[in-house]
Amino acid sequence: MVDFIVGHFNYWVIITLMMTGLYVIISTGNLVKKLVGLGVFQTSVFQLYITLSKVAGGRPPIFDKLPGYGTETKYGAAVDPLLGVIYSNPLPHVLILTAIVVGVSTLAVGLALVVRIREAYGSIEGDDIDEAEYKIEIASS
Amino acid sequence: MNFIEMITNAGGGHLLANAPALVVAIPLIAGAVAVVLGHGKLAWVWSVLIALVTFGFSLILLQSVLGGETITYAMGNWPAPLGITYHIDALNALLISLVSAMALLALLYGWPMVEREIDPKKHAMFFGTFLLCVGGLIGVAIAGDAFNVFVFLEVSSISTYVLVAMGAQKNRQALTASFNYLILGTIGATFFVIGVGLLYMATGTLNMADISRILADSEGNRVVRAAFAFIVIGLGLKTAMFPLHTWLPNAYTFSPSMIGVFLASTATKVAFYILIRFLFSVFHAGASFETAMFDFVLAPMAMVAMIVCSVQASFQSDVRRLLAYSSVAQVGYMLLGLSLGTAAGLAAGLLHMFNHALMKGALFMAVGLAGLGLGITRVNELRGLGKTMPLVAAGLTVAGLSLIGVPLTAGFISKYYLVIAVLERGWWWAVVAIVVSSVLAIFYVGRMIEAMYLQNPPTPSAAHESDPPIQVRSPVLSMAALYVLVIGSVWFFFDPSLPKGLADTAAGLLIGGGGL
Amino acid sequence: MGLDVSFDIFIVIDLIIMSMLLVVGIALVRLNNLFAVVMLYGVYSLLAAIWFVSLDAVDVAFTEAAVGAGISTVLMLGAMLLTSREAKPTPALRRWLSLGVVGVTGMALFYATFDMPNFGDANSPANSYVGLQYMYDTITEVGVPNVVTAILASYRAFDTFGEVVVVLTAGLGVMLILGIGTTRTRDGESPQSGDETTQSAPPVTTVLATENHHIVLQVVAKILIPIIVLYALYVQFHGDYGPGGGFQAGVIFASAVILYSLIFGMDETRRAIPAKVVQFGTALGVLIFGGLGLVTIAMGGKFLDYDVLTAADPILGQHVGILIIEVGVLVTVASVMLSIYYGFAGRYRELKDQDW
Amino acid sequence: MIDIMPYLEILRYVLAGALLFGGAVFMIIGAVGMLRLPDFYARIHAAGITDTLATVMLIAGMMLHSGFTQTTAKLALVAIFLFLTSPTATHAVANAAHKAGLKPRLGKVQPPHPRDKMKGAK
Repeated sequence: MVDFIVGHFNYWVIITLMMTGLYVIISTGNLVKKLVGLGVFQTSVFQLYITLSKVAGGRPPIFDKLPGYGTETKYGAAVDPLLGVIYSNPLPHVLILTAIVVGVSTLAVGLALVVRIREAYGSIEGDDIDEAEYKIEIASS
Repeated sequence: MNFIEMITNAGGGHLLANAPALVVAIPLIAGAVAVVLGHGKLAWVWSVLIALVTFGFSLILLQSVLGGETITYAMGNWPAPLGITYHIDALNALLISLVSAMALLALLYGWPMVEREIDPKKHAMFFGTFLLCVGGLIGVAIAGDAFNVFVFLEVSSISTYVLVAMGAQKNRQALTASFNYLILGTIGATFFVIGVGLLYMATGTLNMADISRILADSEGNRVVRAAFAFIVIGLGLKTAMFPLHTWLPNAYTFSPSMIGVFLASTATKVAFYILIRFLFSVFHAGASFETAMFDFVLAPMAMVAMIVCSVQASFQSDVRRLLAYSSVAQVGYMLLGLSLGTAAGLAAGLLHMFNHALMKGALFMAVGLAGLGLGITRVNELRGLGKTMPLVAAGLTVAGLSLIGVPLTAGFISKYYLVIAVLERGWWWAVVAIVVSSVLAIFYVGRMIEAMYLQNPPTPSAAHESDPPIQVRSPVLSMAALYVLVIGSVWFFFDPSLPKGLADTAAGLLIGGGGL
Repeated sequence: MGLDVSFDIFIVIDLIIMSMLLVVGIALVRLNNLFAVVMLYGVYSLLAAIWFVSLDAVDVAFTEAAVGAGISTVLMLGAMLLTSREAKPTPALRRWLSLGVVGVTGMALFYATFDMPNFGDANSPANSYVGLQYMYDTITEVGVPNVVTAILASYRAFDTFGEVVVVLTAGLGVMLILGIGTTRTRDGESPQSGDETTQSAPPVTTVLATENHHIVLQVVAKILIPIIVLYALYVQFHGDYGPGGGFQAGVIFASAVILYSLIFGMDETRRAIPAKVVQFGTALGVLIFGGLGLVTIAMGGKFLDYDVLTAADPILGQHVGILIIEVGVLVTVASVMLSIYYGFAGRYRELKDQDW
Repeated sequence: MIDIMPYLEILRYVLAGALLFGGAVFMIIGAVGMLRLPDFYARIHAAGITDTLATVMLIAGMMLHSGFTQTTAKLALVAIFLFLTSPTATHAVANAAHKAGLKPRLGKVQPPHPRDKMKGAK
């Protein structure tokens, strides 16, 4: 039981964090805060991947010394042949590196849009913007 | 290696063998080149050229999978689970050709619109972004690796947000439309990433074929089910599945005309394709959990979309928004086909996807041309278009009839097959939904046709004296692009063998054994 | 499977950081002052980065610190300065609706956790299949000690290509939406004080630079900026052997230029690195990366198959290939970060004291 | 002759521990100061402790702990970098506050904050 709780605690916290981010995105009408929520949401997803990649007693997946290549030997578990060390799983790290970059790209475009929206409407509150558009719609028809 | 050898290598079958990589890489690299070019018209010519080359490569791919073969291409020559692979079969070869053909047509169509709607200083970057979007969409359609799908989904999505926002010069609402699209699209993409992460957690691999193989061996557990739900919702957002479609109407309405054409005929289709790929190839449609999801979630939602969004379309005053709501309704038809879970249903859904791309592309083109010539944005402003712009009005009418599903148009064929597939499953109530939705389509398309042919053109008022109201310029290339699609919408009624054959082959592959 | 002692201590650290993340996350929901929200986002990212280090994901931590706590926070602050300071509180109805949506989503994930592997499990499918295979194969096939770099730049290089294209798209997007290299004041904004200054207000950075208050900053910056650039190059070329690579180096390089611009003014910066060069750079990186792919095809391999680059020694080919694409990543990332900065900075009106 | 090396080694670890502990204590003092001190300019002093003294002690402790390795060299570089940047950052913050017209709290009676005043008016 304790093993189960300790082994799954991270997931529960990460899920809570994800939902915090999602809640901010959905609930707030402020466009900048929405983007902050998006950032938190995405960062928590990154955490889900990274927590997955951890191996107990592991080290970062970087070899200290590069053994001579070209040998045919295959090693047992993920152990450095020279040092006998366990390494964590590198694949999720790579995926998340990519995802972080994608996240910041989205954020940059989103913020640029926010700046333009503020220039066009004088507000960054979703409700105010909807109201302004609604007034125009009523006036034109 | 000497130079001559390189040329011969590059010129021969080697180039064709690398077509899967090139069909994605060429638009992406060319997008960067377009930015460097700087000059607007030059960038346009370059983009047309690239779209042509891309279309050529996609035809090569289509040619080689016509018989039901599949091609697997290993990026960087790394074998499957380690490296990223591309996977091409009848299903996505059709889609790749569709995207590249629509890119070409949209570009041919779009120059006069872009010239008018976009700041000349931004033309080069605009076309660059457009090419990146094309590359991203093809990249999604061709990928055989779950995470690679995400990366290219984001390439296409981010460029789409930007392209939609470029409509701001016309109407500031493009900005909010783009922002809402960005928020919902990113939530969708993030849900998809969560799903992929859960799949990776359960299987330890990202290669779609490999995931499929491992899932087939093991009993699905709770992680896999959650992954399924997240992927369906994430891709549902991108496909504009019914309650998740709220970003679509504004994004289509306020984007620049050329972008509206391209998005309406490709973006949701690619998302729909990848949804099918995940539902049928990666997960296995036979599992009881999935069947329940199909019967009790997807099918009802599809029918609600078909009816509710058709009603909404009927009440729109803006032509493009009307078409956008109709698009959500049409996505409902495709999802209905998918949710049947049978080969016939899937084939009908795919066929409808193809036909809908043709007719919706044509409709948006016609509306864009009317907007260019006469500044039309509303349905009641269409009055008398049959006299002022007869060719555009004719194109609009034919495509509109195809949207209703009138015989002699391609829209009839796909609806016919859909009804047959639905009856095979015994879902008579779904037939009712199809009929109701089609009647509603008669209503909203009828409004446009009635305005165009039965009402008189507005007499030029004093305010518009300076504009030439009758002798509107209709750019030749744009008209040609429109008529390619219009003729296509009729042609595929008489000879639906190409899309029908591919859809059948694809459906057979998917239902048969995963198809990866 | 028993856990060893070091892992127990590690779990304690993990619990502490996780609780801190939770506190920050909840504070984010409750606050409506945007300045506080943005700063807390920076804190959140930094905490996440620390947590990533404790989970052996050093490359990810590096990037998260540079991007999440660095660039993202700066961009948000910039956007906030151009917009407003306070968010409206959420109406109750929307709060409950959102809570419902979030609750359902959370339950779906929570339900899935019962079949998830234990934290740190070496035998979970994720850690024992493909991920493990990379650890075996990297030595003989790529020959780069940093396995993350090997996967990023060789095994999954096409993902990285897509990533660079995403960055380019973002750069193009900001340039298209905000423009680049133009300084303009906000129109339609009622100037509350000093009507004469708003007409031709120089960017805020110029205003700062002309004040002699900044002599300390200028002296220190002159010492630091070369060091920062040097460090960027170290991160770039040491990426094979330790955490780092083109992306992190690009961000660091861009931050050096941004620091320069903050202290010496936007005009000086534009003179040093003109907007045209930045725009060209955004495309150049993708051209280098994609060009290498086309070259490998021309040399008879597949797209981004570095083995063919040098006929005799595939490992050498891998090294050359990784080196070249990392340069491509560096160029595009640095240029795009700068173009985004130029785009935002070009929009600044003069900052008044009451704005702070 | 007594072999002094083992004792030096022990001393090294003891010193390192002491430095690390001292650094941690100063960190906490700084943090408490940030929370408890009355106004901005006073708080900067507390922040200054965490920025300079505490950090330098921590780094020195870590340098001693890691011995004569590459890590020590890197830590030394970090220390130099912090030595330059921390005071500058504090200076910049104080300068910005000064320029923004923030007045230090001098007497016992604090004038109401403009924001609170507005709240009272409503």
